[in-house]
Amino acid sequence: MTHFSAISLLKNALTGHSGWREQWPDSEPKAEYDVVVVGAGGHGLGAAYYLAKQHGITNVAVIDKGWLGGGNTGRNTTIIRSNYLYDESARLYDHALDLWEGLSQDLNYNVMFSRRGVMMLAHNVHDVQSFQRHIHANRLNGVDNAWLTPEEAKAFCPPLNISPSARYPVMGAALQRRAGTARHDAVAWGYARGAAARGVDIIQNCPVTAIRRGADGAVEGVETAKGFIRAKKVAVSAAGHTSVVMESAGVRMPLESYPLQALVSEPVKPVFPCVVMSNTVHAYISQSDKGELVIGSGTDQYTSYSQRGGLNLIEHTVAAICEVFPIFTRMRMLRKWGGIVDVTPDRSAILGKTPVRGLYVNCGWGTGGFKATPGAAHTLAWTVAKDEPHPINAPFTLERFCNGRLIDEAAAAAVAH
Amino acid sequence: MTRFRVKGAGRVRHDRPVRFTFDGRSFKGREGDTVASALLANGVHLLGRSFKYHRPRGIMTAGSEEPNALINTSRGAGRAEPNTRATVQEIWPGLRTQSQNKWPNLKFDVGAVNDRLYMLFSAGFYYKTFMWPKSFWDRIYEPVIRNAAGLGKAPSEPDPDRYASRYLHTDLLVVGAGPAGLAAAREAAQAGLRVTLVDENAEMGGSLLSEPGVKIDGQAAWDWLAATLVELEERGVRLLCRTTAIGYYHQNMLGLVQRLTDHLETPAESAPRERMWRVRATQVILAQGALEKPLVFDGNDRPGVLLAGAAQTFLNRYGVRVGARAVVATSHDSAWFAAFDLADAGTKVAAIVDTRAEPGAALLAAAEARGIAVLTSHTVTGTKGRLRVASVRVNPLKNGQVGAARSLDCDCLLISGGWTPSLHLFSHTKGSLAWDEETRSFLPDRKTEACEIAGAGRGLWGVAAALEDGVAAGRACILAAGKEATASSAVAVEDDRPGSGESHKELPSDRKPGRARAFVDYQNDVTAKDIRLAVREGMRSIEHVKRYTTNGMATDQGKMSNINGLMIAADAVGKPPPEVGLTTFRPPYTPTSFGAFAGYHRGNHFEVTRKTGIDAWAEAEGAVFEPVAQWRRAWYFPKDGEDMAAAVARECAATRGSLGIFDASTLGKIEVAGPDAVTFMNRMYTNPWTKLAPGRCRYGLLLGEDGFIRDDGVIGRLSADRFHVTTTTGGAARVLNMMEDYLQTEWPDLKVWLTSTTEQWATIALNGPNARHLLVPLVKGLDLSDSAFPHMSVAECEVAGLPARLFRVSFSGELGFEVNVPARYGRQLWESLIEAGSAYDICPYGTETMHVLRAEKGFIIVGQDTDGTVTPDDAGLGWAIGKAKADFVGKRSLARPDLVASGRKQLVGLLTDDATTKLEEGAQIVADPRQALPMKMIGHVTSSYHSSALGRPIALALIEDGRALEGKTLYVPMPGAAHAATVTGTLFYDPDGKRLKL
Amino acid sequence: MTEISTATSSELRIASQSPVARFSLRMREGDRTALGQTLGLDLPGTIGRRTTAGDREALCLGPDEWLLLAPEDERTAITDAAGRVYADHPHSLTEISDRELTILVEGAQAEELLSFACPRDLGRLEPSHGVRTVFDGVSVVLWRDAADRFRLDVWRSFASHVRELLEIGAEELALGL
Amino acid sequence: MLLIDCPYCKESLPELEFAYAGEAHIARPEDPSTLGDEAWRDFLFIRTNAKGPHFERWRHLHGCGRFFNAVRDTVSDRFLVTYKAGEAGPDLQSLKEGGE
Ligand SMILES: Cc1cc2nc3c(=O)[nH]c(=O)nc-3n(C[C@H](O)[C@H](O)[C@H](O)COP(=O)(O)OP(=O)(O)OC[C@H]3O[C@@H](n4cnc5c(N)ncnc54)[C@H](O)[C@@H]3O)c2cc1C
Ligand SMILES: NC(=O)c1ccc[n+]([C@@H]2O[C@H](COP(=O)([O-])OP(=O)(O)OC[C@H]3O[C@@H](n4cnc5c(N)ncnc54)[C@H](O)[C@@H]3O)[C@@H](O)[C@H]2O)c1
Ligand SMILES: Cc1cc2nc3c(=O)[nH]c(=O)nc-3n(C[C@H](O)[C@H](O)[C@H](O)COP(=O)(O)O)c2cc1C
Ligand SMILES: [Zn+2]
Repeated sequence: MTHFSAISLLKNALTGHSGWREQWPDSEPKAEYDVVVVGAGGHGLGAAYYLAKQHGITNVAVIDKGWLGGGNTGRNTTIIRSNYLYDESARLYDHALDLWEGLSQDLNYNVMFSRRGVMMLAHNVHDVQSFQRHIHANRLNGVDNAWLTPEEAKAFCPPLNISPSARYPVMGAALQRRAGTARHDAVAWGYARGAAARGVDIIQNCPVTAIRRGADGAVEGVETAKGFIRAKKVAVSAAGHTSVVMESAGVRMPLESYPLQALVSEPVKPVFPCVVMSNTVHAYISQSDKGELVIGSGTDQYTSYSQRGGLNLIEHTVAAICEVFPIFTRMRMLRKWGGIVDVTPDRSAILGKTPVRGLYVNCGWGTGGFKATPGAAHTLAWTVAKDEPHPINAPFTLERFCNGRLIDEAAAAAVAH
Repeated sequence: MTRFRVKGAGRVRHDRPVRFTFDGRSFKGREGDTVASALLANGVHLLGRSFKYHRPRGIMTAGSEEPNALINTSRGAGRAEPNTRATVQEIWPGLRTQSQNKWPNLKFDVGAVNDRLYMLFSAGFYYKTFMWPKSFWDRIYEPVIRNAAGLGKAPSEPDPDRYASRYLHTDLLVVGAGPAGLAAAREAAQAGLRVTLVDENAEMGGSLLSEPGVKIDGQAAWDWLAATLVELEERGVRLLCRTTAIGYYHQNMLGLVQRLTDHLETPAESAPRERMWRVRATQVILAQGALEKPLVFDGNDRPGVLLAGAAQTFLNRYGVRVGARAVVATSHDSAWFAAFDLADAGTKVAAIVDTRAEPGAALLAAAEARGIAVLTSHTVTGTKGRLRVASVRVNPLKNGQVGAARSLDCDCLLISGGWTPSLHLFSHTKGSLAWDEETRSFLPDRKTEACEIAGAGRGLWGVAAALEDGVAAGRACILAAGKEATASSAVAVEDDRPGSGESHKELPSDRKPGRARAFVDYQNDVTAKDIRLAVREGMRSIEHVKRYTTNGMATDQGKMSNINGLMIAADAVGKPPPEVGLTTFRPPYTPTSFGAFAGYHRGNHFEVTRKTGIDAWAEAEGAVFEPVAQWRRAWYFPKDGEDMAAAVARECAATRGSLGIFDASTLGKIEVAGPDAVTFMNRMYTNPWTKLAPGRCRYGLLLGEDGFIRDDGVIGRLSADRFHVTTTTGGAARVLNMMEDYLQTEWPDLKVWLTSTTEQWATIALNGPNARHLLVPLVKGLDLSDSAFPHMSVAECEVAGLPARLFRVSFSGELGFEVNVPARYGRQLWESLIEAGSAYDICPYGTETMHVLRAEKGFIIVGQDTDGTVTPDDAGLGWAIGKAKADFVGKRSLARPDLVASGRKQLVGLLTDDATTKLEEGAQIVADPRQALPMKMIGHVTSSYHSSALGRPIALALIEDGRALEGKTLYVPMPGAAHAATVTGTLFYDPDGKRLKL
Repeated sequence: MTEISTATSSELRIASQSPVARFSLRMREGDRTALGQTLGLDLPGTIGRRTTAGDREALCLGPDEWLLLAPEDERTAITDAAGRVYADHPHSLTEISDRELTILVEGAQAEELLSFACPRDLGRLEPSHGVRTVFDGVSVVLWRDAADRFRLDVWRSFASHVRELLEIGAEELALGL
Repeated sequence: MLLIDCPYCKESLPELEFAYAGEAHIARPEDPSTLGDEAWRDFLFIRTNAKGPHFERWRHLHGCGRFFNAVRDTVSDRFLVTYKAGEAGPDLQSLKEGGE
């Protein structure tokens, strides 16, 4: 693996960049692996990377039905924060945030993690109460999250409209300064490059059609478009398609897949310094380093596997943006797209072991799992390697839906993303 | 001094000059010009600077696909926008335009140093560097990158313009009004279909506007066009120009955006700027035409280099010659026609350079007739000229070998790499494309919607073919609509100029490939070698190539670059183009202003604001309001200079001391009626209802099937078969929907029906020791004495002369009544009560006081003291569960292991030991404040107020095993200090409820 | 209640209708004829259809739902009549006279004006029919009395929102853009 | 925005009049108290989440108010059929042959 740096860039510039080698080989599957990861998104590639790097397990294949990073990792609005309410969540997302901060150096790949601050707007008394609850819980959990008055919020994000006569006046905001964004594609590519360099096979355009189990019920491997691949351990990180894959192993999941849309504006010079989320009006916005405004929408009302979604939702999202940032009505939408998010009943992920021996799962991130990528991948690798829960992912079990020990961030605050 | 204007040519009004400014300089154009055509008429080619290298850029195209000529347009305060395509923006007197992405000015731009260092800025360079030292990223690298990024500047003021929207239902929507679209629309209209025809241009006609020489049915093209448009009008076809179909959605739903005022000098102040049409069409015909492809060679981006088809359009449609001395470089016939038209208009065409060995004999003859030199089997390997092309470097090709170069002087270079069908909208539907080796382009294949594609969109070049195909598409739709197609006369076309050609990856060159600056995506500065580098680095999927190089991600969304990019990537990967494939097309077809999506939903119409009949009175009294769900509710009624605390303290004291009045109209109300009403209530609510006598009320608790509290409210039994259910303000719609769901799908056998009466009634709550004294004289037909009408009773009667449904209930702990009258009388009753109440210093109070009063009594607010994870027992409402009932919604879940486990959070009271500190709502509670972070939190404060009745702050909290901790001291760690507080019961005021029994 | 009217252009008139007695009638299909008889008009059996008898008018909104309009002074007459057959023909008759306000939209451009915020194909809604539909997210009962005359029953607290949108629309139509 | 055939109104109408109501044919058990925790979990939370034809419920909220069932292909989002609540679901084979 050629080391990336200003020096190597300069050297190659002089030779017309003919020296660069491929960042990951496009591998053909071997007959058998120690671990097969289904899904080459950030979570799947990350798990493979940490398996190789931290647990010395390198006989690993990451298999994707399409091109790596082409799922939600490649189509999300990249909001990264950790100011979640419950201890379990705060611990998981904060672990991820710690890893985000060193990820570019760890991967030797600039994922452009940008600590520009994520601000959540409160538009009514209920928002204020629930944000205060988050802020206090976060403080005692050692997670940064601060209350801002409307004026402070405006100072932090000048385009914000804080007029008290607004339909949804801004009554204040919760700001996590350490939070921010990262370059979505680079996360997948960086993990892929790092994993491949350590011997992991990355197999693209190869749908996993079924998970095969032996007579004793344990996992034997995966059926794929390129034939059967033997493996005693299979980890599924297939996001929107997880329930389809798990079904083939006889495990029915508490998941539903919904279309979620996002859009970008034409690129403009820096005008939006941070990330702003408003769950009450359903608007999520930041400005990418390339200059376009990146805007997230809500899910469509019906389940779907088509990466589309309706016009009516986008209309509402854009109206919400114009309501909160009236200077943007003359900005133009450049492109909009959809992804398929897998949603659990309590809006928290399912992460770790399953009732089937040798089968592990990392799913249910719904509209908010990009931020968790390093943390979830890191702890899943541990669980796969040791076949036991990591203290941080232990609460995110399937059992909770049976015993009722839910981690209901949504119910507690109606906070998405 | 518009040197390049051709007298009498084009469709602009030569007799109507129009003045506008570009970068502060005033220019003269003609009515009908775009900014681009007007500037070209003035010999201006340099319009902007590129994204990454800040290279000088000019006008490439004559349409909405323009990648380079992006300008800032403005008509004054709040009415300015970046990245407007100069080729689309029509000029009007006073229009101000500016170039972008340059400093200090367009001619001399410091950013252009990037161009010298271009070797460093290879594809994806930023992924490879800016990582060391780590700390530099936030403070230096990223700010620098961000400031370099972006093109224009975002608007800085709110937009005063309005935006509009409509729904439209039509039998047939035709997108594109070129020959194919026009023919299709006419055919269908003749058969009596409701037809809508849209085109993004300022006028209908498409390529016909650039092909005046063609004759259709004996008429000159433009006469035929005019006649056809008249016929369409007469046949009731809805014609929308300046209207772009932006997206093609499920089941033939298309979004159209119509530009209404950007081309007008003085639009009416209230005129909408744009309109979103949400069209539902039974059938759709896509006649979007084709886009011309550039050739990829070193220096193909210099101002003065433009597409041949664009030059033809500027000449024939706008009467503008793009230069005085032209060289034409092409691999397709169509550019020859452009050359001929220009030559005929007086431009010296120095040479036609064609990569093909044998262009048609007819073409060669026509060139010779005009004395145009022709270089066949030639490639283009470079251009010169600082801010405008001055010469072009060409080389002969002999059996794959690039021969010696020669240079041709010129002031404009017309290029054409052939054409590619516009299938963007078709692709939105997930229709599949098939590669056509003959035209070397993708053509529509499998359809997923009821649509036809016609004309150049199907790779049919030429007017005749387009017309014919349009007719055919029209007829197909007529048949599909079950109508009779009239025998259509075949259209005769003369002087048609269809063409053919070959297509290329980057053109062969004799120069070092590593040094070539052959642009594929002009706006994003993506070169052929960037694409090859991406492939070399393992980006073998076209989607990876796109994201790594950003090819096709600029504001033209690949209209210029997709196919050329694909050709080069395919070559680098070593696969045929169809196996590499295209990236996904997504809406919108062209960049579309946010306002068009927002439509009317701005300001106070962003969403409805629901108001009660008494709201206006409260507003007049100076009430402060709070948004609750869709409603706005009076929060408190400050008197001269009072702050919230003072007002609330006064309102509380007045109510407990004598009499308070409260507008409770927003409470949800549902009438449950029918023989099975009581059975239904027993199944829905936790409480038992069978024994509740008519005329009596009961507090009802509603759970979700998961066992957690969803809603609550007082429920009155009006008769054996009829209940008056109240819900929370925010819960009204949800509860009714939930009830209907169970009733319709689980218990369809029950004879009971639900009717929302939330807005049938205005509800006014009277609370306080004098409530009865006030009411007695006003009430007819009901004995209000405690014995006759005890707490938790309901009855029909007359109040202040109005028909009323009177409840005796209390959410304050005081003697309380809730008067329901038909909504139209709400304000009238309110005023009568205020008037009669003056004897008791009646005090109007808002939601905040209501919250304090109920908290003093330990009554919960669903959503504040509960959060979707709280069971009845957690909330101390175990008593509300009908123990004898076999089942009710949520009962089974209450038996799940975690819901019966110890350590659940229970609702308790919390009193700060210093008796002065008011805890913050949401504050967390710990047993040991001295522990290190992360602390073990055992609960949080759900409600906290200053209680004037108790003269101290009170709080409710959810705490693990809280009820067992009563009397214990816990801590609320806040920045600075941890407050000690004692756990208590939730009933702070009048524990034995004497005041209710007055 | 006097009628507040905005004549926005020769093409359009938007007005508020004075109140009437309005009931929501719910029952099983089997009891339709019987209730029709007691109420003095045969209740339509198809969604969207209307019947009238004297000043009484009924609109079928759903398989078990009818909207009943009558002069204000016939309230008790109606409730009593229905009450008499309740035992044999169980149903729910609930007064909602004050739940909705009625907005009248009249004129050559009336259908076009409604298309500003109503996603239905109004061309398919025939005169003397009616339906419950949605107008800018607000549930409305839409009566088509004639090709160019509509009534919208809108829940009270939503009425001003709907009315304002209609007026903005009318202003826009008057501009002819 | 989808077009939906309401089996009660017998008209195909814009999605905006309808509310999605989750997977169909998950009947509430006669006597929940007899169910074990796992069976109850399945009723509460486990969903087919089918990729392809999906049995689901919609409510004609701004219309006749009825809940009804539908089979929709979750890949194309196209409705294969809608039918009244309480009616048995059609068998998919017949739909595939008939539909598309
Ligand atoms: C529009 C949108 C906006 C979002 N915004 C945010 C945000 O701001 N912040 C945030 O934290 N999160 C956000 N999310 C959520 C976030 O994107 C996801 O939670 C996260 O990226 C999931 O990563 P993943 O690797 O698990 O899944 P993916 O990246 O989706 O990877 C799953 C992979 O599995 C593959 N796969 C599926 N089935 C098979 C099969 N049978 N065989 C082989 N491979 C298979 C897929 O091809 C895919 O590549 C957003 C999501 C969307 C769609
Ligand atoms: N000489 C050649 O070799 C050659 C090659 C290609 C095309 N052509 C010409 O192309 C023409 C084909 O006729 P045609 O009718 O198929 O195409 P056309 O180009 O004449 O008309 C297409 C029209 O659709 C409009 N349009 C495209 N997308 C739109 C959208 N999303 N919304 C609104 N409007 C949109 C375009 O602006 C254009 O006006 C012929 O006249 C032919 O001469 C010639
Ligand atoms: C954070 C972010 C920024 C993006 N910026 C751009 C952009 O500047 N231009 C563009 O064409 N697409 C942009 N996209 C969208 C992608 O082109 C693409 O639509 C998205 O990854 C979904 O893939 P698909 O459309 O191929 O299905 C962006 C996507 C994301 C997630
Ligand atoms: Zn219906």
